[in-house]
Amino acid sequence: MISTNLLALFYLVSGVLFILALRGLSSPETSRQGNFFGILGMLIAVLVTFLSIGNFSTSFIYVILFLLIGGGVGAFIAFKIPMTAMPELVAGFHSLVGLAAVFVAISAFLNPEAFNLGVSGNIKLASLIEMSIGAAVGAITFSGSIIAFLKLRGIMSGAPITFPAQHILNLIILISIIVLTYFLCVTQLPNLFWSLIAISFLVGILLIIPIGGADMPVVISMLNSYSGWAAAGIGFTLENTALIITGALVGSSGAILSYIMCKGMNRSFFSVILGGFGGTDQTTKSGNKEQKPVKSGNSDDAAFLMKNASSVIIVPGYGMAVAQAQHALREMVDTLKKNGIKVSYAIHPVAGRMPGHMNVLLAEANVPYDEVFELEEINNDFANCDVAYVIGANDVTNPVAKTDPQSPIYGMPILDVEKAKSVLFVKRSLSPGYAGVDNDLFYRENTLMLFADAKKMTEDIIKSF
Amino acid sequence: MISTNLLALFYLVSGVLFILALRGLSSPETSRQGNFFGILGMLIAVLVTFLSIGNFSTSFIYVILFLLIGGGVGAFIAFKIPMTAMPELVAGFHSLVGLAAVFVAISAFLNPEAFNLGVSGNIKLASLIEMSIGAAVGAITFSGSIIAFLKLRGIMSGAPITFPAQHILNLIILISIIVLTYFLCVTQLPNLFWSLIAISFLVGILLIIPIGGADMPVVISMLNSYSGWAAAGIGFTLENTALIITGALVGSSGAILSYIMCKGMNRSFFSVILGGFGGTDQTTKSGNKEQKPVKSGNSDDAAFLMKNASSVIIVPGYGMAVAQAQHALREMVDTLKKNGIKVSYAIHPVAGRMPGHMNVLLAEANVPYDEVFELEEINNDFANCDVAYVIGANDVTNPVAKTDPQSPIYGMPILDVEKAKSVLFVKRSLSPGYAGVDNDLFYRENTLMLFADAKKMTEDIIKSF
Amino acid sequence: MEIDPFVFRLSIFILSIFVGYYVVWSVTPSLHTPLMSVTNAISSVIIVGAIIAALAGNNENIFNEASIFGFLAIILAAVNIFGGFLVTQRMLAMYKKKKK
Amino acid sequence: MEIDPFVFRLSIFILSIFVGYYVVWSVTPSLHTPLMSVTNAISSVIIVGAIIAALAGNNENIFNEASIFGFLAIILAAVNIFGGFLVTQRMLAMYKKKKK
Ligand SMILES: NC(=O)c1ccc[n+]([C@@H]2O[C@H](COP(=O)([O-])OP(=O)(O)OC[C@H]3O[C@@H](n4cnc5c(N)ncnc54)[C@H](OP(=O)(O)O)[C@@H]3O)[C@@H](O)[C@H]2O)c1
Ligand SMILES: NC(=O)c1ccc[n+]([C@@H]2O[C@H](COP(=O)([O-])OP(=O)(O)OC[C@H]3O[C@@H](n4cnc5c(N)ncnc54)[C@H](OP(=O)(O)O)[C@@H]3O)[C@@H](O)[C@H]2O)c1
Repeated sequence: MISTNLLALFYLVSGVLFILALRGLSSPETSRQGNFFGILGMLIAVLVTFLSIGNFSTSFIYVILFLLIGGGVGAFIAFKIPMTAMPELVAGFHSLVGLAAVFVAISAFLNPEAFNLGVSGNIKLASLIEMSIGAAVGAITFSGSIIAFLKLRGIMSGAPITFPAQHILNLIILISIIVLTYFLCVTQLPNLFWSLIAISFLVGILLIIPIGGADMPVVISMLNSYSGWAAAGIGFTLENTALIITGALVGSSGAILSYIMCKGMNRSFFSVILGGFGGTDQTTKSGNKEQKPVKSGNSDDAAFLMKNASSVIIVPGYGMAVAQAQHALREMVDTLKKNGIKVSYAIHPVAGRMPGHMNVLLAEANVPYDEVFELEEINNDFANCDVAYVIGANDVTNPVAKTDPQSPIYGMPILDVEKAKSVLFVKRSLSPGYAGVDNDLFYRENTLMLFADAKKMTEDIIKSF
Repeated sequence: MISTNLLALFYLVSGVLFILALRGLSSPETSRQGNFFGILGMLIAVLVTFLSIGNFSTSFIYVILFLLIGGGVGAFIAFKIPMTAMPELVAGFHSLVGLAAVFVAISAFLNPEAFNLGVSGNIKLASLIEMSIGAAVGAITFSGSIIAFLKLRGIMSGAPITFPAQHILNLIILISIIVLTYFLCVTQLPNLFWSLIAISFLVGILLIIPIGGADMPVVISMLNSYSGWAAAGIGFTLENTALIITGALVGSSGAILSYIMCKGMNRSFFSVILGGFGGTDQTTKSGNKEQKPVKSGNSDDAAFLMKNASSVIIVPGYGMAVAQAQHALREMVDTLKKNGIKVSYAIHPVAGRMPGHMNVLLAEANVPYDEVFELEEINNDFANCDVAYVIGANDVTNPVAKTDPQSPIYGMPILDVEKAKSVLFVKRSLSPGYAGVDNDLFYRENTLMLFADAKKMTEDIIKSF
Repeated sequence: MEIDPFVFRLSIFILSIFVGYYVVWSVTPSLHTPLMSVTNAISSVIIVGAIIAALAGNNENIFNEASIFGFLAIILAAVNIFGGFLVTQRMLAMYKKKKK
Repeated sequence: MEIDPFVFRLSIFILSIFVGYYVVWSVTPSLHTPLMSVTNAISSVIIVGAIIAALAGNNENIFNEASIFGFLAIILAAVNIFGGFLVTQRMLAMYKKKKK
């Protein structure tokens, strides 16, 4: 057994360790230590919870058992998952947190005595409200993340599913949630609680299906933020400092990451928070420009250009992730370096489909992180470089973002590959990227298109060298 | 009257407003709004304290009266003080906070009932300890800041005052403080409390007199940090959230500023925290180099050089503050600009005698802050500039910091004025600066020494233009 | 006379939001993906509630109506904890400096 | 059973240190002098204690042994509050952008 004060102190310690875990991520050197702090914080939180209950009965064995089962599944997934599947993984894990929050809220509703929240049928009002919020947001997070997962995994079509009166339906549901919560607080009827959860599940689905598959990363981050606030809410119910601190951390983290993504894509933060966006995939404005002449080449041409270059900048994008070309790319760069060519990587803040996506893939391929540069660090270097090797990237290089105020990506900062002496574009066709905007660069004098799968082309270039 | 919970909430609000006050200082644009938040926070804290007592008796009139007297004095000082006297002002204000903390602790000791800390002679142990710490640190802050103030103001000699067995004496005093506190907690005798405060005053004096006058800024910042922790301690005694938050803010702020100063001067943080440093003023290693040839000139030479320049970088230092040359300097720059010359200002992190010293003086002279650059921002530009006008700066330009590992300033980042086509040095003699190290630049080919008072010389240059 | 603990928790919450804001902004962009997975892992500290719920049953009836949800929540949270921290570890282990 | 308020205050203190650390590091170096004067001003929130001390006296004896220290502390803190905020205001008013 452990005193309430000591327990609270330990929860504070694990909250602080979680802060240190995120703090560690401020640089790759300290990040592993940070992750260790996070694990330590979790360990402390779980251990002191055991001690605080002190009821080491048969149930305890089951707790350990289920912990190990879940842990085993988690560990298995963590070791098996390919790096390219990180967006889905995060979405999937996310839905689990949401569902766990719902379960905890249900359990607290059914057995409030265990949590010191009053007795069944007469739960403290504040706790009941916190609990309802926790359950509702948890349920929304769950079903929303499931949809996001299905869309990202390709099990469900990425196309936005819209139907008439969508917004009116959402409004009606929102009102009914508030009414339900009100009556729940007054009557404490279990059926109202169940209905609340059921409707929240529905809301999660309805909010996410109209959003296009490619917008899912923003959605995930947003749900992440929501779930943080829900966790904090449950932290208030359980009077647990670790949960309150964590909730705020996760809430901020999700909000900031979605802000960064929105800024990188030049979308308004509010349109994201309110939901119901997407459909950009349909606005593909291609077709009318296809007739313009395009210079295209093969791996020999590319190898020739690079052989004569003294500096090359690699610009990876979503296509590299799709083609899993990162390892081939690293090998190509090794070859270039052996030939005395200076090579660096330029990463746009929203290259790929999730923040830091490209960095993780390059790291997987053993690219040292001090060869990888952010937009602001490297953008001036394009003017002095001989070849920009754009592999599966498109939108993040599109100069229209600077020139055409009508364009959906207008105002987004871009990588100035156009300033390089020659630009090599590896992609499979002339079709546009995520934003559905045609890229003027394809038709420029100093551009050579390399139509192929990113991995295949890169491997061919190595052979041609 | 106001409920305890509401009171606690309001103190939280003022704590948050104080955080926002510091947050505002992250850029000049938001800084005024930040200061407003700070004032608001203070107003709320004072008002709710009044309301919480609710005893609007005759004493209340005196409270208002004394508040206005103090406020009037403060406002008077704030409006009259010249910007060059900021270091002394901060030291002086600082001593007041320290003394106020001592008085509050004394009052709480004499009348613990008013603060809910038990009854006289039987004060709660935790409160007594917190109170003693608050009083002791407050007293140290008071007497230490007074010494710092006297040294900075020139009322007391800036030379470090040392005497034998200094460190042993300090050790004995430290032990006696701990013993005193222990017996105070056991017996609660008022005389022990008084002795504790008296000894702490002594410690403040003894800690600071051995430190050279020029090191006072680090000392002030350090005392600032100490006083923050003391405020937090009293916050625990008074169970006041606003004080706890503020204490932590002030504590961090002082610690970080002294860290920045130490790093800028390449001194170890620990040698500062432990005290007893200084005496660098004595190690003036001049004399043996005086014989080297020096090119010196007058205002006409300087004006000629600048007229033919296309870009000039101004490097202000402590001498500019001493000479109050900032207004003349701005006028000179206006003249240069009228002649189509590009001018910018380069500020070293420890130029002058306190952090941000130069920036405040330049701002006073109406220099727009977007013409003023930090070391990292501008250091590469010296290579492309025609004239570096070094006005009253010395150490911050001394290349010995890069070349001689024996030098006391070795490792400190410096402004690369040596890379400019010509360097103009405005100072009164060849004597070294704060660090007491001779400056090799004075004897270089492309250096022209302008021996004069900084203000006088600058005005003369304007006339010669 | 005593301050309601809720006020303290609110203070902790508000200060944590400030900390969260700053600490997340200071995360380097190249580690944003590990950030997503590690926040996922730490948000599973909700397992604390799951454990309390699961152990609230009595010995005769380990799996009662309420505790069964606790056990389910334990499994879900455990997947996240182990999965989240391990996958983060795996990612972070890949970030290497240039060998010289 | 109830948590000691001290534990909460400790949490608040520790979180505030984190906030202080980040908020001060994010202050631009050119505003370090105003930072020093404004921290000085806000640390005078100790006036809260001074007011309590001063008003603790009774009507017959306004200036008793304890309250007199409270009144003195009020004067000192008030000098700092007004002085600190006003001098900061004065300095900040001088930071101007280039007129274009
Ligand atoms: N990073 C984030 O956090 C985030 C989040 C949400 C949205 N976004 C958005 O995602 C976009 C990212 O820009 P981006 O330049 O990286 O990608 P992009 O603009 O979406 O372009 C990717 C390109 O890769 C090509 N590609 C696809 N599969 C390929 C393969 N197997 N081999 C070779 N090429 C292949 C595609 O062209 P082909 O079909 O012709 O091959 C496509 O044009 C931005 O618009 C951004 O706003 C990013
Ligand atoms: N900024 C901070 O926070 C801080 C804090 C503590 C210590 N410090 C230390 O202070 C130093 C600052 O460097 P600095 O380059 O600004 O100053 P410095 O190295 O101390 O040099 C100042 C120079 O100004 C000249 N001077 C003095 N009065 C003058 C007048 N009326 N007219 C013209 N020149 C005059 C002096 O030479 P003459 O006597 O020949 O005229 C002196 O060499 C560094 O060593 C730093 O470590 C700074």
